[in-house]
Amino acid sequence: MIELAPNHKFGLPIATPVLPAAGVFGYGDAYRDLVDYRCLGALVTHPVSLHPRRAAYPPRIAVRGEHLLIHTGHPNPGLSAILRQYRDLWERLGVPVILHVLAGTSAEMAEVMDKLSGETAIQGIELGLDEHTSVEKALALLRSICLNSDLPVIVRVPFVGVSALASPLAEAGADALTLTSPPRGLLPLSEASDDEPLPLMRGRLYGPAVFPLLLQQLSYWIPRLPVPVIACGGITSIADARACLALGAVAVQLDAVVWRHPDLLATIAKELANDSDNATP
Amino acid sequence: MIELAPNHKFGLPIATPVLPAAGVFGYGDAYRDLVDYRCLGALVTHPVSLHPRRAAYPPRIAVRGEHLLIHTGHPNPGLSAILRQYRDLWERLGVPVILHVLAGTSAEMAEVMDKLSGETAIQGIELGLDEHTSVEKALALLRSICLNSDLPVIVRVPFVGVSALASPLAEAGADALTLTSPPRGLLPLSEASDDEPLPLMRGRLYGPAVFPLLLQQLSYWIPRLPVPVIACGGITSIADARACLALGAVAVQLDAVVWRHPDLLATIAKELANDSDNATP
Amino acid sequence: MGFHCPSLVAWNMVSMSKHTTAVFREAHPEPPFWRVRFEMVNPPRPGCFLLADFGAPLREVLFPAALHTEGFDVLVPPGHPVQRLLPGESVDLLGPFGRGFQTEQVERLLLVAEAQLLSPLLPLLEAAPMVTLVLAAPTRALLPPAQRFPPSVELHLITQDGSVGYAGTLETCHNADSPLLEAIPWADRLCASCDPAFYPKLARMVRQQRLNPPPNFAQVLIQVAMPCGVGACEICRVQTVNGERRACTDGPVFDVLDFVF
Amino acid sequence: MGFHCPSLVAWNMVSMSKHTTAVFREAHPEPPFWRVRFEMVNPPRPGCFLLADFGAPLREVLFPAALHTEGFDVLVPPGHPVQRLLPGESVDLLGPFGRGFQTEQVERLLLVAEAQLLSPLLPLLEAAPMVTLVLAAPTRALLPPAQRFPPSVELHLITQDGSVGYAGTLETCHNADSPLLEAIPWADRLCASCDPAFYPKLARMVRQQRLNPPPNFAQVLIQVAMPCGVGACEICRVQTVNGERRACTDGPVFDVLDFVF
Ligand SMILES: Cc1cc2nc3c(=O)[nH]c(=O)nc-3n(C[C@H](O)[C@H](O)[C@H](O)COP(=O)(O)OP(=O)(O)OC[C@H]3O[C@@H](n4cnc5c(N)ncnc54)[C@H](O)[C@@H]3O)c2cc1C
Ligand SMILES: Cc1cc2nc3c(=O)[nH]c(=O)nc-3n(C[C@H](O)[C@H](O)[C@H](O)COP(=O)(O)OP(=O)(O)OC[C@H]3O[C@@H](n4cnc5c(N)ncnc54)[C@H](O)[C@@H]3O)c2cc1C
Ligand SMILES: Cc1cc2nc3c(=O)[nH]c(=O)nc-3n(C[C@H](O)[C@H](O)[C@H](O)COP(=O)(O)O)c2cc1C
Ligand SMILES: Cc1cc2nc3c(=O)[nH]c(=O)nc-3n(C[C@H](O)[C@H](O)[C@H](O)COP(=O)(O)O)c2cc1C
Ligand code: FES
Ligand code: FES
Repeated sequence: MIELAPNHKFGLPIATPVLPAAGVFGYGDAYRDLVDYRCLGALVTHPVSLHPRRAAYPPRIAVRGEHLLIHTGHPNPGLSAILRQYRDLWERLGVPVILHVLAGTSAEMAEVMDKLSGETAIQGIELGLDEHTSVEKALALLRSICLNSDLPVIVRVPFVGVSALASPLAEAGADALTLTSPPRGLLPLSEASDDEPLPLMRGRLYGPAVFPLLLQQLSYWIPRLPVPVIACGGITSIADARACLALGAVAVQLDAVVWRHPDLLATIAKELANDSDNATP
Repeated sequence: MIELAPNHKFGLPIATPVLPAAGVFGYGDAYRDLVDYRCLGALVTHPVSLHPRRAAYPPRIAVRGEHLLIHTGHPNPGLSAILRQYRDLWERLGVPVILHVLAGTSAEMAEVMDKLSGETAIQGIELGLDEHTSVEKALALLRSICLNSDLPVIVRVPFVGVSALASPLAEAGADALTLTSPPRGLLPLSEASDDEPLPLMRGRLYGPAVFPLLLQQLSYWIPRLPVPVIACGGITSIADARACLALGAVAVQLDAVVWRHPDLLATIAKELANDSDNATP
Repeated sequence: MGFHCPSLVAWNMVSMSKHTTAVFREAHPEPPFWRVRFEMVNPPRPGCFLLADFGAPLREVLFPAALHTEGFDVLVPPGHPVQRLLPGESVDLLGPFGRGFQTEQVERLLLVAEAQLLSPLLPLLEAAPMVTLVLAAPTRALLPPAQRFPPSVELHLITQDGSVGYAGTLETCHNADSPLLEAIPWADRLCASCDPAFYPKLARMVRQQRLNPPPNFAQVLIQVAMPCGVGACEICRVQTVNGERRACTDGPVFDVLDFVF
Repeated sequence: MGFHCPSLVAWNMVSMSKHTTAVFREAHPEPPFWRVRFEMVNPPRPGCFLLADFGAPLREVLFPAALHTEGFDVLVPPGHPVQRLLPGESVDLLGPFGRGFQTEQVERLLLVAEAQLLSPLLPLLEAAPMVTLVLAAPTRALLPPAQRFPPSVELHLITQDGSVGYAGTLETCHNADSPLLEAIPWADRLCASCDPAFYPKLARMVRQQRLNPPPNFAQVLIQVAMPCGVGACEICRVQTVNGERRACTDGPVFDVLDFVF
């Protein structure tokens, strides 16, 4: 087993170091006919907020070469509806469930944790942060979780915020960090003309070019952080996953590539299990 | 004409808004059989340092899909040798010459400016900064140029440093900013194995996926900066160039795409000239 | 940090039933498209879809344009990546996905389409004893030739410039003499493939002509980006009277009354 | 912010003489490679190169493996993107670039190559009245069949496992009976295509056998990444006794004495 939360009183052990990234895999039933969930170290859910959130206005996706710009607004029916709908499934799933939580304020976060108290279907929290979240706000959200819940907490750190946030969050009690959320990008939706303002789409950037940016961050930050790091961003092959683990990441999250190759989750999990079997004497 | 340095006493007018990025185009003779230099707004030279610099140890380039990771060490024979070899060419070139300068300290920078005094072949300086340059160091380098030279100064801002550096540099007297230097990435050179440490290559990331990251920065920063912004990063088509100008950039720099399509410099310059002719009454 | 996976062997035993392949057979021009034939064991029903991996970062949504016992056809634009396939080569597919058209026990089937979105309705051309197709395009040249359709289909054309058929658009088919308005009372099922912006208007026309249309009387296909196909990405959400729904799992065929706002 | 470009019309009039095209003719297997024929007006001389755009982010370096009056051949590995070209299709090229092999007025030409780097030397097989080729590979199966070479060429094989010819590597060819050491005194020109790490050693062998070899007696080709081909990117720099040089403009063929450190 791999321990995602070695400093936590209960811990968060996972059987394989391969997870889906929040937002690409739904809540646990979407891929039932395509992925054997037993290959997953854990289910990381779609982002969930206290209150329902509606989808962003379209377009929500643009393609640039090998890359995607995505902007959903993180729609979800709100925590209560999600728990009602998925609690039973999660109990039966056979892998730990990590709830990815969005919240604008620490009061909101406290309410979220309140609703989760006594909930046995969830084994961990992944906190999502906005791109330019300040250190103060990030710490306040983390504190609100820790005060109001016993669950281990992973924080997913925004791409541009690693320098500012990673160390303070680790020192303030985050059990693990996911590096990183996708970088934010902007693309024109059609050609520029002199008459009208250029229609633009803002979104998160996904694709293989994110991977070298991720590795750069991992190589600098893993040796400097006292907590486990989960790697996320542009991982599209077993070689990519191996490189992350070689740099010291405890696990990897696959993002948009899952939509194209759902079987990659199991393929990578199997290969890494083989590596690990060969390595242990 | 487009004015790159509207607040400078002499200015730095350019005839077309298309430039090569520092490091992709040599010093002014490399592309003589492939590019009509009159299509360029200016020549931006390969990075030049006071003392000679040697090439980085190979490998210096890696390909990941549509993207390149490059790491040259910015080799160059040093400022005096460059001036000796290219001064006459630059005088005859017919377009302004912007010298891209690297310097580790402000004393070194002062020596560079000293050697440039009275030099009529150069119309502007572009200051290169390292990825994690502090605000203090960046301002010291800029001040060293301004104190020791009359030339207009463009600062090329590192990808991760825009938030910290752009405003202070503009307020401290930079005549224009180039946004941005390429982001730094890291790639494994072969597959990870348990026995040896993973061989890695660190370098600058080039390719079309950098463009949405650039546009995001341009859209946020151009309205907030009191100086002209030159766009650089992953621009690979006329549509990309138009989008940068539509967001308010005064000019674009093309980077590694020039090696594949040197004719793109002229193609984009012509199309933008047509746009501009159609727009002016 | 070693780990063992107790269920390693068992993983392969679960049926991963939605990952499949089709064999490319042949392609021939059918202007302005190419008709491409694939062999496949369980091709999607009309209005359902497959996600095909043609090498792009997103899989491509394929709606069958014709169904055969041994496979299906799709229509693709010229220059499409299928042109690089060799006959006999297989294509990696996910699916079939989605809720398709229901046309069982229908006698009088009314099909409504904009020409460039027609292809998912083509498998329905002989799905009922009587079929009427109302087909709209900006101009005659953008309509497929009439002889492409089975002679049993009653064809009503609408062109914006009046170059053939009724002069106007689907949106302006309010007049009593418009082919769409005339056909709605006749039909016992309507299946449409149009710009979704038209569906609220279509819902009003249906309400106006049928007073209390039964559920699913008018079934409308929504073509949007569907990256995952299984309800995981939330990119395909569409607004309905019952709140947001996913095109991939709740659709892509919806009851038009879902769009009466 | 309008601007006018006074010289707009004039731009097209400058001769952009290094941007060119070649027409793909045909390809056939020549294990372990494919031989690909292009038509082109001024093909590169031996040791010079072209940069071909096959759709990747970097152009590919092409060294001619054979020269014809109307074009040239290259050897590429199986699965190379040229397999997607149709005969008659043209390929976008930059070049020819670089300083090639000089073999004018040579009587006794010695060619030295590792098998997988041989192809740029192939145009020299009949460049002199007497040609000797010393060819090294780890094992016999990695050598091209002897009958591929013109009968006039004297062939000396070296295999690491001794499966054919001299047992050893180019690096271990010190013994007086080694085919390489024997041939150096005989030759009046040596052209090599090997791993650059071998060249300092080769330089010592040449010095040892020839005492004062004339400049350019031994010419060695360096194959490194060359993104721009024109001296603009500084990625192709190699260390020589005279300081750093660019493979693309100062080479890719160098005097082996440049590597006596
Ligand atoms: C201090 C600061 C510095 C900045 N510097 C730069 C810069 O250097 N370059 C640049 O390009 N832009 C910069 N920005 C702008 C920033 O990146 C956004 O573009 C800007 O905040 C507007 O974003 P948006 O409207 O697209 O909203 P979004 O960023 O899309 O977010 C909208 C809303 O969603 C919330 N949200 C999003 N994700 C989460 C989550 N996981 N959990 C909880 N809430 C979430 C946000 O709080 C916000 O209320 C800066 C912004 C700030 C505040
Ligand atoms: C305050 C700080 C915060 C950091 N935060 C992070 C982080 O969040 N994530 C991360 O991945 N890494 C971070 N780093 C590490 C940083 O990005 C580099 O990886 C680190 O500096 C080592 O780089 P390098 O040895 O590859 O040398 P390079 O970065 O390759 O540079 C080597 C030398 O070249 C000089 N140089 C380079 N370019 C220029 C130029 N244009 N002009 C003048 N000199 C130049 C440098 O000064 C230096 O002496 C941080 C470093 C510092 C100092
Ligand atoms: C969690 C979250 C994620 C979002 N993701 C994107 C995105 O990827 N791209 C984008 O342009 N807007 C994004 N938005 C912005 C929303 O579409 C919408 O503009 C914003 O939510 C309105 O502000 P509010 O909901 O915080 O009040 C996001 C918003 C939130 C809260
Ligand atoms: C301007 C400059 C650019 C460099 N670019 C890269 C690079 O892209 N990738 C990299 O791994 N190292 C890069 N290096 C690091 C050098 O290869 C070498 O490691 C470094 O120069 C040694 O330190 P020093 O020369 O500053 O003393 C660069 C160095 C400098 C100074
Ligand atoms: S396509 Fe992903 S949720 Fe519908
Ligand atoms: S290939 Fe660019 S300098 Fe030689």
